[in-house]
Amino acid sequence: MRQQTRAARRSKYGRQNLAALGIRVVIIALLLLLWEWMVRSGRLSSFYTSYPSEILGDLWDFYASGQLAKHASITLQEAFTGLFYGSIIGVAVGVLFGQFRLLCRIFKPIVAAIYGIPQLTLAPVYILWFGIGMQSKIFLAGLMAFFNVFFSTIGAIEDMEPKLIESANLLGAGKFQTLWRVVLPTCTPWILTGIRTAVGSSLIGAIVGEYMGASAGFGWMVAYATSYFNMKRVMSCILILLIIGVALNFVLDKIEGLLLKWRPESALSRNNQNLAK
Amino acid sequence: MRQQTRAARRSKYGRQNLAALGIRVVIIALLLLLWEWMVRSGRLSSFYTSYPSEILGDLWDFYASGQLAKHASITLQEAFTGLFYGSIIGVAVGVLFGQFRLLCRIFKPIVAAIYGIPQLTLAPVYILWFGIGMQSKIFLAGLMAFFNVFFSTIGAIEDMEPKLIESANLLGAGKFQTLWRVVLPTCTPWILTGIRTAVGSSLIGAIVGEYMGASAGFGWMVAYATSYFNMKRVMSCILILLIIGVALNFVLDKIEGLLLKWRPESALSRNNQNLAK
Amino acid sequence: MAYIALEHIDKYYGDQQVLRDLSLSVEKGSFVTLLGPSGCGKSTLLRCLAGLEPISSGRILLDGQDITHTKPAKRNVGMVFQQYSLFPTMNVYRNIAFGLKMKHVPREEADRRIRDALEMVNLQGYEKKYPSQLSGGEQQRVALCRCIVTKPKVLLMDEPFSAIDAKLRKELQVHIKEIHQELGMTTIFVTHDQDEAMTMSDTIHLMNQGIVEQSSTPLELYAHPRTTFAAGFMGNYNILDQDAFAQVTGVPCPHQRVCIRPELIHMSAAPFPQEEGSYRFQGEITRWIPQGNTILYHLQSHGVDLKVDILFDDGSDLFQEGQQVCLMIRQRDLLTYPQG
Amino acid sequence: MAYIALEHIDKYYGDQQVLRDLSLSVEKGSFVTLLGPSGCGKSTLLRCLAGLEPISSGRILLDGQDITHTKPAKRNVGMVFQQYSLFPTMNVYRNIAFGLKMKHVPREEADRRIRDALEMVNLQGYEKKYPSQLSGGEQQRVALCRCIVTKPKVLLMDEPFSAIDAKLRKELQVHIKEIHQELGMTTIFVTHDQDEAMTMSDTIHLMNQGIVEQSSTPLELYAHPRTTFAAGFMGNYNILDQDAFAQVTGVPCPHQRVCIRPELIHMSAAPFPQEEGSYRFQGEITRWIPQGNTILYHLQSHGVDLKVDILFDDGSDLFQEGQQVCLMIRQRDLLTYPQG
Repeated sequence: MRQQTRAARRSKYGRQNLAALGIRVVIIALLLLLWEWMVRSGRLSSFYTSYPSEILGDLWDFYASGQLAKHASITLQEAFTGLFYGSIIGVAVGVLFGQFRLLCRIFKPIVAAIYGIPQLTLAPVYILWFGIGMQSKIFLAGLMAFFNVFFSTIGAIEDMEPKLIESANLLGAGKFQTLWRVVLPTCTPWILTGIRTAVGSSLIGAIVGEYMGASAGFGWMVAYATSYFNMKRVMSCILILLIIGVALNFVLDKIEGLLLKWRPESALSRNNQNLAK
Repeated sequence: MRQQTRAARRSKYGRQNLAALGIRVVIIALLLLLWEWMVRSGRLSSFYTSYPSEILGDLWDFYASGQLAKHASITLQEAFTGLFYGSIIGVAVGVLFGQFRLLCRIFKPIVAAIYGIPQLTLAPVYILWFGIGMQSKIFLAGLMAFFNVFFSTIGAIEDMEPKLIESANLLGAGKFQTLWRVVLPTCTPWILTGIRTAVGSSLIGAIVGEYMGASAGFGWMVAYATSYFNMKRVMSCILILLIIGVALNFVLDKIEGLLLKWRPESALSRNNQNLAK
Repeated sequence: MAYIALEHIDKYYGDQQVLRDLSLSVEKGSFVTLLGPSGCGKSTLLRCLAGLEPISSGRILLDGQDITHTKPAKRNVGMVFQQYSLFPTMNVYRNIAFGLKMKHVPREEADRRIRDALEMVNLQGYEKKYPSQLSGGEQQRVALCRCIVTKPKVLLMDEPFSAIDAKLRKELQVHIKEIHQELGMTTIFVTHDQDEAMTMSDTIHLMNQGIVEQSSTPLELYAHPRTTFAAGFMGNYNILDQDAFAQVTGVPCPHQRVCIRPELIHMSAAPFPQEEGSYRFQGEITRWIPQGNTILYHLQSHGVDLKVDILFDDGSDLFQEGQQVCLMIRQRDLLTYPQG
Repeated sequence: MAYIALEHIDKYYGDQQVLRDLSLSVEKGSFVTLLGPSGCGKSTLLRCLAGLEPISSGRILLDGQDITHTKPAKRNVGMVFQQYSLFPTMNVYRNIAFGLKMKHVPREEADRRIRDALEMVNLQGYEKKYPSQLSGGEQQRVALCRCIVTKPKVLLMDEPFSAIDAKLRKELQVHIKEIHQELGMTTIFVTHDQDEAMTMSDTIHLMNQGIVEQSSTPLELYAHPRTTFAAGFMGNYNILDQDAFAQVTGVPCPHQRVCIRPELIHMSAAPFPQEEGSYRFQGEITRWIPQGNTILYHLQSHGVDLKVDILFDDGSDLFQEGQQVCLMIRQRDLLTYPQG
C-alpha cells in the first residue's frame, strides 16, 4: 500500500515536472528573444555578447566548414584517452590500496596532498614536459580523471559494509574471489559516480591544456576567437560544449541504469551525482 | 562497553597512524634525495624538473625579493573575494530554491545545465568582458564557488529529514523561524562541505584566469616562468600552492570543528570531504 | 462532548484511498491507541490530526473548535515521532526549550518546566548533551519532554518505541503510562504491536484498511473481538470453521466460524467431569513452546491443529510431546461469527 | 564428546577484556542460545567461533578438529547476521548460489538445493528479485537459505530478528525452529531477548560480562535461576531482601535474598486455607496491566511492592485497583540466595 502511495505521488510529480518543463522552455525562449531584441535595437553591444541569430549562423558555418568536426574530435579524443587511462589506473590503485591497508595508510595522504595542488595550475609544466601536442592534454585530462576515480574507489571500499565481506569469507570465498565477485560489484555505483565526475574533469583538463599551448581543439578555438574578438564563434563553442555536456550526461545515465539494475531507486544517489559534478 | 572498545581501537589505530606517518616521512625524504642525486649525477636533466636544493634556493630569492608576497596576495585576494560573494549568493539562492519548490523545479535544471559547461573554458570570455585586471578573475572564482555552494545547499535542504521541519512546525515555529533555527543549522555541515570545495575551485578559477590574461599573480608567474623555461621558479610556485592547500585545509578543519560541535564523529563526513575536494 | 472528534474523514493519496469515512472521538485525559497492521492508515490518521497532511474531506474538532484547516503551528498539538526528530544542532536543553521559545514562555518559567520534565523522564543532568550522544531510548524521552513542556492539548505518539529494543521498550511503556497518569494529558498512541496496545491503553481503536474495526477497552477487545480480523490480530486465537469444529467436538456447529482463545481450552491428563454447556474431547500434543510465564502447546485433535496456553507455575504439570491429553471447552467461552 | 568445544577463551579488544576464560560445549544437532544483555560478549563469542575475530587465548574445537587458527573460509560454518548481509548486486538466486559456487557444487545439484531451500522458507518464485526489493523479513530468510544450502557444520545466527517487527519476529522464530527440526543442523543463536531464547532453545547459555552465568534448559533457567542476575534477567521475578521478606510474611528469613516468580504468588479475594510450608499475607492492588493472555498486578503488602501474574481466562476473576486481596506463597516455590 505504501508503495502504491509512492507511485501515486510519483505520477503527481510527473505531471508537475511536465508543467515545470513547459515553463522552463517558455522562460528560456523569452530570454533568447529579449537578448536578440536588445542587441538589434542597439541597447546591448553585439561586440561583447553577439546575439542568438548571429550565433546560429556562425554555428552553421563552423559545421559546414568541417572545422567543428576537426576541433571537436581532437578535444574529445584528448579528454577520453585521458579519461580511459586515468579511470583504469584510478580503479586499480584504489583497489590496491583497499586491499593492502598498510599501503593505504602510508600513501593515501601523499596522494591527497598532491591532489591538494590544483592540477590545472600545472598545465604549463605538462606542456613543457610533453610538448604542445595532444600528449600533454591527455596527461592532464588523465591526471584529473585519476584523482576523481581513485578517491571514489577507495572511499567506496572503505565505506563498504564489513558484513558483506565476512559473509563472502564464511561462504568459502578467498581474498581474490571476494574482491572480484563482491567488493567490486558493490562499489560500482560509487566508482561510476567518480567516472561521471571524471568525464567533466578530463574535458576541462583537455580544454585548459589547449588554452595553455596548442594549435587545434576547442580550447584553442575559444582562445583564438577571443583574441580576434570573434564573439559569435566563442558563443558557438560554448553552445556546443553545453550540448556535449547534456549528451554525455544522458549517455552516462543510460549506462548507469544498465549496470545498476540491482539498485533501489534512490533519490540520494541522484543528488550525490549532482553534488559531485 | 562497546564505546570503551571503540576507544581501545582508536588508540590502537592512533599508534599505527603514527607509524604510518613515520614511514611516509622517510619515503618522501628518500624520494627527494633520489631526485637531488639523479640530477646532480646527470642522470636527470635539471632543465625539465630542476632539483630540490635549487628550488629551495629560488624559494628564498622569491621570498626575499618581495615577489612572493606580492603575487600571492593578488591571487589569494582574487580567490577569496570570489569565494566570499560566490558563497553568499550560493547559499542565498539555494535557500530561496529550497523554500519555493516551484522556483526550484523550474530553474534548478537551468542552473545545472549552465554548470554543465565547464566554467573554466569561459575564462577567455570573462577576460574579454571584465578586462585583464582582478575583476575577471574574481568573477570566475566567484562563479566556480557559487556552483559548489549552491548545489551543496539545495542538496542538503532537499535531503533534510522532514520530521525535523514537522517537529518545528508542531512546536509553533513559523516558516521563517523554521528556516533560521532548524533548516539552516542542520544543513550547515553540507554547506561547509560545499564551501570547502569552493575554496579549491575559486583558487583554480583565479589561477587559470591569470593564465589567460594578467600581469601579476601566481598563475601569471607560473606561465611567465614556464615561457622562460625557469623550472626552479615553476617548482617554487607549485610548492607554495601545496603549502597553501594544506594550510587552508587545516584552517577549514578547525572552523568546522568549532561550528559543528553537535556532530557525531563520523568517518563518512571525512570521506565525503575527500571525495568532494 | 468529546474532546477530540474526527468526523467522516476521507483521505486520498493520488487515487489511493487510505482513510474511508472514518469517525472517531476521544475523551479528555484518556490514553487512546490506534492499533493495526502496517498500511492500515493509523499513522496517516495521526498526521491528519496534527495537520501535517490535509484531509480530503471531513472535519476535525479539538476542544470544541474546528481545526480542519488550522496550520500545525496553531493547533497546539504535540507529536513524538518514530525516531530522528530531535534537532541535531541543539543540545537537550535547547531542544526542549524550542517550543517554549516559540510560545514566548518567560525564561524562568521555561527553566522550571524543563527541569521538571527532565526529572519526570529521569534525564537530569543531560541538558548539555547533543542528540547524537544519546541512545535511541534517551532520544525518545527527550522528544517526549519537548512535547509535554509546551502543554499541548493532545499528545500524539507515532510508534515511538518501534526503533527501541524489547527490554527497554517495556520500561518505556510503563514510564509513559506513569507520566500520562501524572499529567492527565490526552494522548493518542499509534502502534502495530497488540501487546503494547493492551498494556498502555484506556481505549483501543483497531484499524484495518482505512476504517475502524472495533473500539473498546483492551480487555474487551481481547476477550470479545467483534470480527475475525480482530480475533486474528489480537491474540493467538484458534479460529475454526464449521467443519473443523464439528470434527473436534463431534457436535454440529450452528455458526459459520468459531473462535476460542488458547487459554480457554482446558487441558488435563485425566478426563474432565461432565458439565452443562461444555465440549469434551481428546488430543495429542505435537509441540510445546515455553513463553516465559506461560507454555504454548500445539495439539492435534481429530486432524485439526489447536493451540493451548497454560500458565507455567511450579513445573509439576508439564505435558510432553506425543502425550494424549483430555481437553474441555465451555460453550460460553466460544466467540461465534456468521462469516469471516 | 561435544561437537563444538570452546575451551578457556579469552578475548581482549585493546585493554578491554570481553571474554573471560570462557568454556562452553555444544552437542551435535542441538539448538543453543547465547543470551545476555548487550555488551556481555555474546556476539563476540559467535564471531570468534566463526573466525571473524581472533581469540587472545584458548582453543576452539569443531567436530573433533582444532579450528582455532583456521580461516573463516575453511571452517565450514554458516552465519546469519543482524541485517544487510545479502550481496546487493546479486539477485536471490545468485546470493544463495554463491556459497555453492565457491564450493564447486555442480550446477544441477545446486539448483536442486536452492529450490528446496527457498521452498523451506516459503520464498518460491523470488529467485529473480534483488535484496533491495525484499522486506527485512524476506532478506533474513534468504540469508538463512544462503547458509543452509552449503550444509555447514554449524549455523550461527547473530540476533537475526532484531531489525524485524514483533509480529513477524514470532512467525520467523517458529519457522527457524521448524527448519532446525527438519534439518537437525547444529545451531547457535545469539539474542538479548529472553522470550525469544525461551521459545527457541534446547539449551540457553546465559552470559554476563564475558562469562557464562548459567547453562541449562529454558524451563530450568526460568524456574531455577542460579544467581540473582539470572533471576532478574529471565523474568519479572520479585526479588526480596531479608528485611522485606520478614515485613511481608511476618516470619524472619534465613536467607540473604529471596526470589519468587510473579505467577507463583497465589491471589484470591477469600483467605487461603492453612497449609503446611506456606506463607499467607494480605496486599492492596495498586495497578493492573493486561498483557495478552495474562494480567500483571502490582501490589503493595506491608510497604513492599510485589508483582503477581494471573492467567486471564474468562474475565470473571478480575481484581480492581485499591482492592484488598489475600496472597499465598509456598515455601517450595521460593528461590534463595546467600547474597546478591
